[in-house]
Amino acid sequence: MTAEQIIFLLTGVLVLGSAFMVVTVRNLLHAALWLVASLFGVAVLYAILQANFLAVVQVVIYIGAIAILFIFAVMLTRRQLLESGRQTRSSWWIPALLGLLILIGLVSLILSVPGLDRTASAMPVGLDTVQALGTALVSPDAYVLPFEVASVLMLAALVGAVYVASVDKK
Amino acid sequence: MTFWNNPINFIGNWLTGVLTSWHMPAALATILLYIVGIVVMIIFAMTLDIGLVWVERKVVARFQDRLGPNRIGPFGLIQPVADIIKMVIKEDITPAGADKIVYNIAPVLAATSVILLWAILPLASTIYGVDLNVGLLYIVAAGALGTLAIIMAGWSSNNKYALLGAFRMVSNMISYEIPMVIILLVPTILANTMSVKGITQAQSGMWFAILSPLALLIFLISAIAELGRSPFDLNEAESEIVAGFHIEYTGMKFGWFYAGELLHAFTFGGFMAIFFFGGYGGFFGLEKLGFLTWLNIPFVQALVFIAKAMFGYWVIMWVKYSVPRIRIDHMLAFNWKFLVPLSLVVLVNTAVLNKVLITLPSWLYVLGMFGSNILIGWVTIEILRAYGRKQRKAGEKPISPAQPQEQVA
Amino acid sequence: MSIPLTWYLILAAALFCIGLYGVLSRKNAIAILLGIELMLNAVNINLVAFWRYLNPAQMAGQAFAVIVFAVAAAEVAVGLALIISVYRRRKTVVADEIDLMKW
Amino acid sequence: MQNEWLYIGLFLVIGIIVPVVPLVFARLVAPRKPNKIKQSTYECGIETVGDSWVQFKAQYYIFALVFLVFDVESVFLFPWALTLKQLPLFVVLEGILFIGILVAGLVYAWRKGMLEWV
Repeated sequence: MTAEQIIFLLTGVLVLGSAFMVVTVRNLLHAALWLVASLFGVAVLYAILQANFLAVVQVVIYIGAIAILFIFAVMLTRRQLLESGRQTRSSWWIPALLGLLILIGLVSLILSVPGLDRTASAMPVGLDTVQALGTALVSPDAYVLPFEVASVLMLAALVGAVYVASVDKK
Repeated sequence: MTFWNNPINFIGNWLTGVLTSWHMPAALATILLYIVGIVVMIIFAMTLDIGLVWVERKVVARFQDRLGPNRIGPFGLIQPVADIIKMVIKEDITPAGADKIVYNIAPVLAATSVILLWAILPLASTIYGVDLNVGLLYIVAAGALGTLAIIMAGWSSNNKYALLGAFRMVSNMISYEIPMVIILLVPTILANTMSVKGITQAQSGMWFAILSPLALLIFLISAIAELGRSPFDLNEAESEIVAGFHIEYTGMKFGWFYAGELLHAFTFGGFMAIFFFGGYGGFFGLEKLGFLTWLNIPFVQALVFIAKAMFGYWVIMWVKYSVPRIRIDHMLAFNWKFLVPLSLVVLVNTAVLNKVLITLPSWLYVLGMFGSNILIGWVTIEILRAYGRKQRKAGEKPISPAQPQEQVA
Repeated sequence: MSIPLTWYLILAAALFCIGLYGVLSRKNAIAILLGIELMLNAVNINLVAFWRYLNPAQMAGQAFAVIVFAVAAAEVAVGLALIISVYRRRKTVVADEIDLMKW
Repeated sequence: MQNEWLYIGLFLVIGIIVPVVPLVFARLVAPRKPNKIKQSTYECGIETVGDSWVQFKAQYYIFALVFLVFDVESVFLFPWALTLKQLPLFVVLEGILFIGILVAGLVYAWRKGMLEWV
């Protein structure tokens, strides 16, 4: 077992363990903080995969913005939080069973497809992935349309969210 | 290669030689070398931090016409050491009802988020931790961890002032992060790289402060806001919410928030030097002259860098101790209605002009970039002046006593 | 690069299933959104892993991961805005009690 | 794995250890005599009224929301900024279109009065 595999396994334990805490802890603020830990682990995975830009963006967007938004929302709706009753449905075992079944199905599917146990080839020398990503995102024969549509999507999200969340002026 | 022109490699090669002669595997030797380098870097940062406590107290004393610490050691130089001893041996109080784990993680995270910045800070052309090709975003990412630390501290203290302070601080930090990120695009465009070292090298002939003075100004303002320093220090407004998010922290835990803030301020001074004043270099080509080649020695470069960073830090202190605190509505309005649109204009201006003017002779290019910035600044001031005139005119209207004025909050 | 691709895929599958469990079992609407974030991240791990293991010079995987970031951000912004709006009117964040659309 | 990320990972680990060490040391040498008064919530000496969950303005959330959208968009501009030098002028125009859509959102929020602190 190489050092890289050990780091991967540790990160995997961090990601999955934190994710498990996210869906099980009672205190919602703790759930949000566990989400941060889990997403940080995903950023480490991106770093191992040499996707530098995505690793950093994962921290900037998920931890710096989305997690903060979650924490704000938890605090604004906190009364519910104080009721320390059950946070899960009474029939929680059905989704648990469903999740387990899907997991077993997916894993057996992954293991049955030939060629997926490959290891990665070395990165092409001299490839600046950030620059290549930028080129892919702006060249017309690549992903310029999704890029601009993402902008429109964000505009729609902003308009919609601001409209919905705006304080009623009575 | 000698010790003087590449100290890190020199020591690294020597240490690797020693370690491999002890039959240590090469990979382990590399990791050990990294750890040694990191420890040296962090110890340097921490020593600097202790020095900054003294600098901050001395400078604020001069601004306020006092002497500052002057009893312990010559010029009070030992004062920060005494401060640290005091903080360590103080009783550490955890408030009742605090969320203990989150409460204890927060100060560590706050300090770590600042220390992490030093991983990519190039002190000289050969003295730096790592040259990341996404360096600029790495800075923003480390800032995100700092934001999280503040909200954790405020929430876990079980104190309404702490929570309010944290909310103010976080809304302050996230708001001013937008002009900061947008303006970081300007050095990216000008240097055509996101690596911090690459940006430094791109300024060997011309500082970006001259190519885009407005970007420098916006960066300075948003850096001050990001630090939560006056005039954006609503988070600790003593008269309203006592001390902000770290009100319940005592002893060394408070010490880390304080030390983290000082080191953060200095580090932002350093980043200002890197993005706009050429970092460790930027001598306008003077270093190529025969009698000035000593400017290329790494230790001289490191001194130059620290001097520039200290200048940035001093400007931040100057603002802090001269400008009064502003109101939260003013603060947010200033950001969203002024800084964000202005930074977008500067960004578009840089993107277009850098593309159009790059073919011209270099003096025309510099003149065009500088001139366009001055023009934008002038237009902005004119708009503000017209707006102010309108406001004043609206305010001058005589108030008839019959009409009850609406409550002005 | 000594990690087999299957490891990433299994990790992503497990993350997805944990997220799914969270979405289906939680009562609180905000917690449901937390589960959706986990599921979106599982998808992103797969995208980036395939980018790295198939052809790193072809940026499709990363480009789509970027789009997923945007979608996740939009989803969180609107979703949380809806929850807060509902909370303000009905004083609840329990998903089952939010039945305005029920006829 | 690249060595630079290994370096940053080690930096993170040591960067966590360094702040923890003085805290552990303080735990060993500092006195610990907690009592009820000492541990009570500090509000300048006045007894605390109510719990610490005071009502927040929803306005904080609106600003966080606008921030989220702008943060995501401006981060996406970084890959674009790196391509300007290599690619022709219309790439700049694409970026300006992207920024223009962003500005439309800002203008909407502004006109809607969402940027006011009411």
